[in-house]
Amino acid sequence: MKYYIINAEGREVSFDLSVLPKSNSESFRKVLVSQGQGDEKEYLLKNLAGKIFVSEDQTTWKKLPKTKVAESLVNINDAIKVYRGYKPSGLGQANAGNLVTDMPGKIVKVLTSEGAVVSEGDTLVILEAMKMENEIKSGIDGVVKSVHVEEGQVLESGYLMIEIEE
Amino acid sequence: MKYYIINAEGREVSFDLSVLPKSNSESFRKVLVSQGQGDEKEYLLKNLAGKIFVSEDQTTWKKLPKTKVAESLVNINDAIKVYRGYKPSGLGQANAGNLVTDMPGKIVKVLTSEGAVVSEGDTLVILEAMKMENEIKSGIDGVVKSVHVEEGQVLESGYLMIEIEE
Amino acid sequence: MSKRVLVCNRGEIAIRVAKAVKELGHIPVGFWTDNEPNAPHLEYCDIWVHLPGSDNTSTYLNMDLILSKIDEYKIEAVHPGYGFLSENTVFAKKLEDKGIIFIGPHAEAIEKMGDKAVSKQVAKDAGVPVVPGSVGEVDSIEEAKKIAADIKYPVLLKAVAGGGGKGMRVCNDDKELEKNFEPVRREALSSFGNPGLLVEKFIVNPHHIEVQIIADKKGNVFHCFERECSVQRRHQKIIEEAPSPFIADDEEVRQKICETAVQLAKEVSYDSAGTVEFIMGEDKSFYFLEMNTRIQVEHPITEEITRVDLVANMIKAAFGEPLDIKSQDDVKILGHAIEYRICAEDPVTLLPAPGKVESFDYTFPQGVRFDHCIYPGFEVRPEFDPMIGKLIIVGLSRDVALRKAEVALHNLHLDGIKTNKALHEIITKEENFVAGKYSTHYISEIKPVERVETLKSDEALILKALSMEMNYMRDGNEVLHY
Amino acid sequence: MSKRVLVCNRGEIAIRVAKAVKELGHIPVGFWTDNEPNAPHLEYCDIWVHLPGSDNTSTYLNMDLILSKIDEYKIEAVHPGYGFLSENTVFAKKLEDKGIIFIGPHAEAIEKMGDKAVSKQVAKDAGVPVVPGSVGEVDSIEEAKKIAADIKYPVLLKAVAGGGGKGMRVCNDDKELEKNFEPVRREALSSFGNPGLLVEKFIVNPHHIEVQIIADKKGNVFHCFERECSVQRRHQKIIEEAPSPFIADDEEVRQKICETAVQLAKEVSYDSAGTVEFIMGEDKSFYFLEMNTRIQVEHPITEEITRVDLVANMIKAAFGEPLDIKSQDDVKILGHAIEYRICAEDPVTLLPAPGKVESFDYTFPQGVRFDHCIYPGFEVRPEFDPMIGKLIIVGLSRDVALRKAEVALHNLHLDGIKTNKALHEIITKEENFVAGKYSTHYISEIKPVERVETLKSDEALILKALSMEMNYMRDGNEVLHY
Repeated sequence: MKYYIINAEGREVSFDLSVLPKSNSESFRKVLVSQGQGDEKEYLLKNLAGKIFVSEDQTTWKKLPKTKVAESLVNINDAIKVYRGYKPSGLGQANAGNLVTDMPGKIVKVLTSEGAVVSEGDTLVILEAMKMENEIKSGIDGVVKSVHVEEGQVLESGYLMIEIEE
Repeated sequence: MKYYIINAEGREVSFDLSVLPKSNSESFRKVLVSQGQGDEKEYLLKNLAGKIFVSEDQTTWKKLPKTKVAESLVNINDAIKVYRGYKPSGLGQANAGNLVTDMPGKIVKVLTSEGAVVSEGDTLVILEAMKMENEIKSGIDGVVKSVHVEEGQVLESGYLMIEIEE
Repeated sequence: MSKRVLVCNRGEIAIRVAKAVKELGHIPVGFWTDNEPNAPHLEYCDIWVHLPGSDNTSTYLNMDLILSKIDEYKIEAVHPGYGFLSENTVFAKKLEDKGIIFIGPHAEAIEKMGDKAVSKQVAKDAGVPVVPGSVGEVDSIEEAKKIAADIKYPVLLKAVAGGGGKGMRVCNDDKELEKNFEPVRREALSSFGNPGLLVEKFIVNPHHIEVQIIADKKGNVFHCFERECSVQRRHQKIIEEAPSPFIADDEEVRQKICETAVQLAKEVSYDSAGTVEFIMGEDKSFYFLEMNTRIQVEHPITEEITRVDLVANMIKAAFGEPLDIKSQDDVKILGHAIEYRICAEDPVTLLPAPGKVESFDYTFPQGVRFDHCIYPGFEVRPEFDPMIGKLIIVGLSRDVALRKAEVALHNLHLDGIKTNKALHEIITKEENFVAGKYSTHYISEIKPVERVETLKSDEALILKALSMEMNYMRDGNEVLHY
Repeated sequence: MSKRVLVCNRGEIAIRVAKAVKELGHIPVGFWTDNEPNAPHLEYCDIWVHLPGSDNTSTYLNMDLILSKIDEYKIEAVHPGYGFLSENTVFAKKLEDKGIIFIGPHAEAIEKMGDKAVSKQVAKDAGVPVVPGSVGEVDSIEEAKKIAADIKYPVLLKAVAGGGGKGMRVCNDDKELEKNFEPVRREALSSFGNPGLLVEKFIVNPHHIEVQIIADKKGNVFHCFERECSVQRRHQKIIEEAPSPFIADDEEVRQKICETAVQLAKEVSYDSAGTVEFIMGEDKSFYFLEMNTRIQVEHPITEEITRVDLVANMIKAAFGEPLDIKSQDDVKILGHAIEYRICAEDPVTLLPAPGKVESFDYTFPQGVRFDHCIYPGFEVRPEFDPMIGKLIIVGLSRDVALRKAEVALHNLHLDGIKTNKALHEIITKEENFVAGKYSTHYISEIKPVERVETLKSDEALILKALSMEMNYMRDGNEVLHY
């Protein structure tokens, strides 16, 4: 799972995060984090009583703040955007031409395709979330540059579904 | 959403539960419960500070125990099985011929179809859960009576995927 | 038999009051407003009543609306908490007229003591020393200047109906008095629905010491000793402790100030929980400041050192039931308690900082009580008080309490909003505070927070991501999808 | 400077100890075992050490393995909690030899007092009245019968190394003595790793009253007054209170029993927290029963009425630091505390009932402390003590405490496992308990729980389903899917 983190000052950290399969004998998860070749680090993560703990040596553990907010983490004086999986263009400021999920959901229908000419207000995607079908409309007139979703796909928040160029 | 509840003594309660769309002005969810024609009742449900409250008159509220266990609810001296959506044959005792999800997941592949002759140990479904692909195998030799899942489908626990007849 | 008791407030105090209502076998009724549909105090209430509107004037300060709800929902008693309508005589009277029990003192006591101008006169008549200043309300800047000239600058300009530091300003000369007069009037009006102002002598390097009173309807008036509330910023208390480290073991002064408070309360046949506030000079001479005719934010530290449940007893008093205390001898001090007000504010600018709590967690040592209204997802709204929690630490001695406080503060984690936690941590280690040597000017004397360590390293960011990843795994393990 | 302190236990006491270790600025080290990889006490520990194995004999009772881990992880001090190795002289000695601090009394004190046979002799020598019975260990049924014949039936058969009611049985005649001898031996061996047994006179309608001791290495020995532990079932305490409603305001007896305890502790130059247990007849005459040379399950009620942090002071004593208490006068009683042991047991059969906690929630009144190790998903294992939490209620008086207790118990919700909550609720309303009139036979006298209301109505089932539905909605709102 590729991660992109952009903080308020626009500084970007990107890394690869892979959760290793859990063997029954282990009560924790092993996670590999790579910020580029050679630079790979293993973390051990454990969920204990609904709280999350991290360790590098399986002995010394510290609790991680359990953030419940999906697409954005806000520190005491530092706002951060986190994207999982697909790296959106426009980074932090997903604009009217970038259709980003603002809640987790499942793609019911994709009503457009790359190259299609769309105008503001056109429904391009139907996203099922909270048991309701939400029509995701284009914010601008333009041409569909790319479609990153397919029907049946389950998405997290902050996931860029469609990019439109004016 | 159809519900089937079978308690330890085998007594079964089944009802239709439909969550009405939430209007922005409301901070709670309206749920209709029907145990058969005429007998319909509206409940109001509210999630407050991660706890769940129920009301019938929007004034008097009481807290519901927040059960985290998906397919089975165990009361202080009463074991209950709950099925959502699809009613499995075999009710409580799903047997080796009934492939029931024991964890939530997403169908990656369906490797069989109705009428197919299968033998014990054949992998019939690949279910992705916990980021791992799980091979769901037949527990008996027999003929596939019905397939209730399709690829890409996201399932809860206790969901009957495939029924096999000996 | 159980009564419907309206908890006419929100936030942590509404939770505290609802707990007491339930403890006494009654039915807590709570309000929710459009700007706070998920008000956490509802969890402790059996009946939820909607107050339409998103600003306090149209909700928690909207007397007529509240009175109509009281009729509609057959409320039998009302606890006002603090702030809002807690010291509003009109409200108390209207309830009295309806035959509804107001959980507070009788209206006349509020009128006399809740009103600073009148209470000062009552104190004078009772022979209780008071700070020189205006006898009644000051209606014009001219009058204010005349009084200031009499009692000499610096003077304190404050709202008649005020309390908790809101609607207060120190003025060192006519110019400052002119500059502040109108703003304070406006603040008084918006915060308390009453623009009346007072002018009084401002005492240098004072201690704010207050005495807790609990009284019933049969003429029993008891004190629960004093609280030291001198750690203030802009006249807003931020740390309180009991007993006072300034009075320390001077039992003579302790007895004198506590008995003075009881005497004053008896003067108005006080019949509920209340607080008599004094200003104490460095020679331990004290002047009556005002009386708060309501439960106070800092009541828990008194509860912790005396074990007297003030809120429960306040309710029992209102219902004409006997108090848990039978005689003054039942009230003893054991241990030392400190309260830290946890406020959503910018640690650098020190201004209120609304926001949404994204993560909330703590691991406290034994001996910590946390009265709060926080949960992950809780929204701190600009319309409401930024004070969202009170961390109360109690130990056998002040040293023990400080030992526990340091660890408790360190292990309180609030993410998503800015808080004054760092300020509390600095104060808890600051030598003068540790020595118990501070006046109300303490905060302006010690170094404020300059910068709070921020989420800088890549590692820190990665760990955040790991935390999220783990969340998905956990929830994914429990959740059913549609 | 901070030391690595091994919390050599699990469950609620491991959490309590780890809190104290952190409070004092040290580093808590915790164990986890294969049968409890998600041990909740780890949350309070900075260092987690794996003890392979799934039964206590190969883990928490495995001295050699634990000693090797102590070396491997450079542990500097060990707190044993209660049970397991907490009163094992060999363990204490081995630590002493390694130069590792054992947070408990010096080995000789454990040997003398931890061993019931020897302690009885020590008491006799010190002029402390004791219950007639065997002077030393009873190795054979013949010897047991001989002693029984001397002191007359009924007699009590109990484990030398025992405590907390485990390994105890009343025998009314030779036949019962024969029947019980071997089983109790086995229980003693499996529970405490020591098969030694004692035989003593069984006193009718007794009160179990114990005195809390806290002492340092400089010869200071203080008492923190008494606890009434007469609400027992099968010699297992289930409700304790402090002070004793039986001693009540008989200060003479209170002083006498407390001073006797101090005298005995001084006899063995006791230097830690410990408890001297007495059996008190209805004429308030008392006999020394045994001394527990460890922290006890019920220590919180003493902490709540005296504000003395027993666990923290126990650690300070072991480190040779001064106690929070400077003189006996620093220890005073304020208020009344009651502890309810929340156990995973069948409310009807009263047998331990392991299981998985599926939902856990509470809304307590002010004045409640809950020491527990419960979380949704927590598994109560048959290998471990079914006691999973201690609900501690404190109020200004016993009446106030009972008022709060009733509401607290009612609002404690544990689903998925069977608990003794219903039993506690019945007792809290039972007239003799309310009146404070009960002996150790109380439980066998009152009506036990016959049936606990079960999830019957369709509506109840439907509400469960609604709760689930709502969970999915909520989590669906937060969770990201893969």
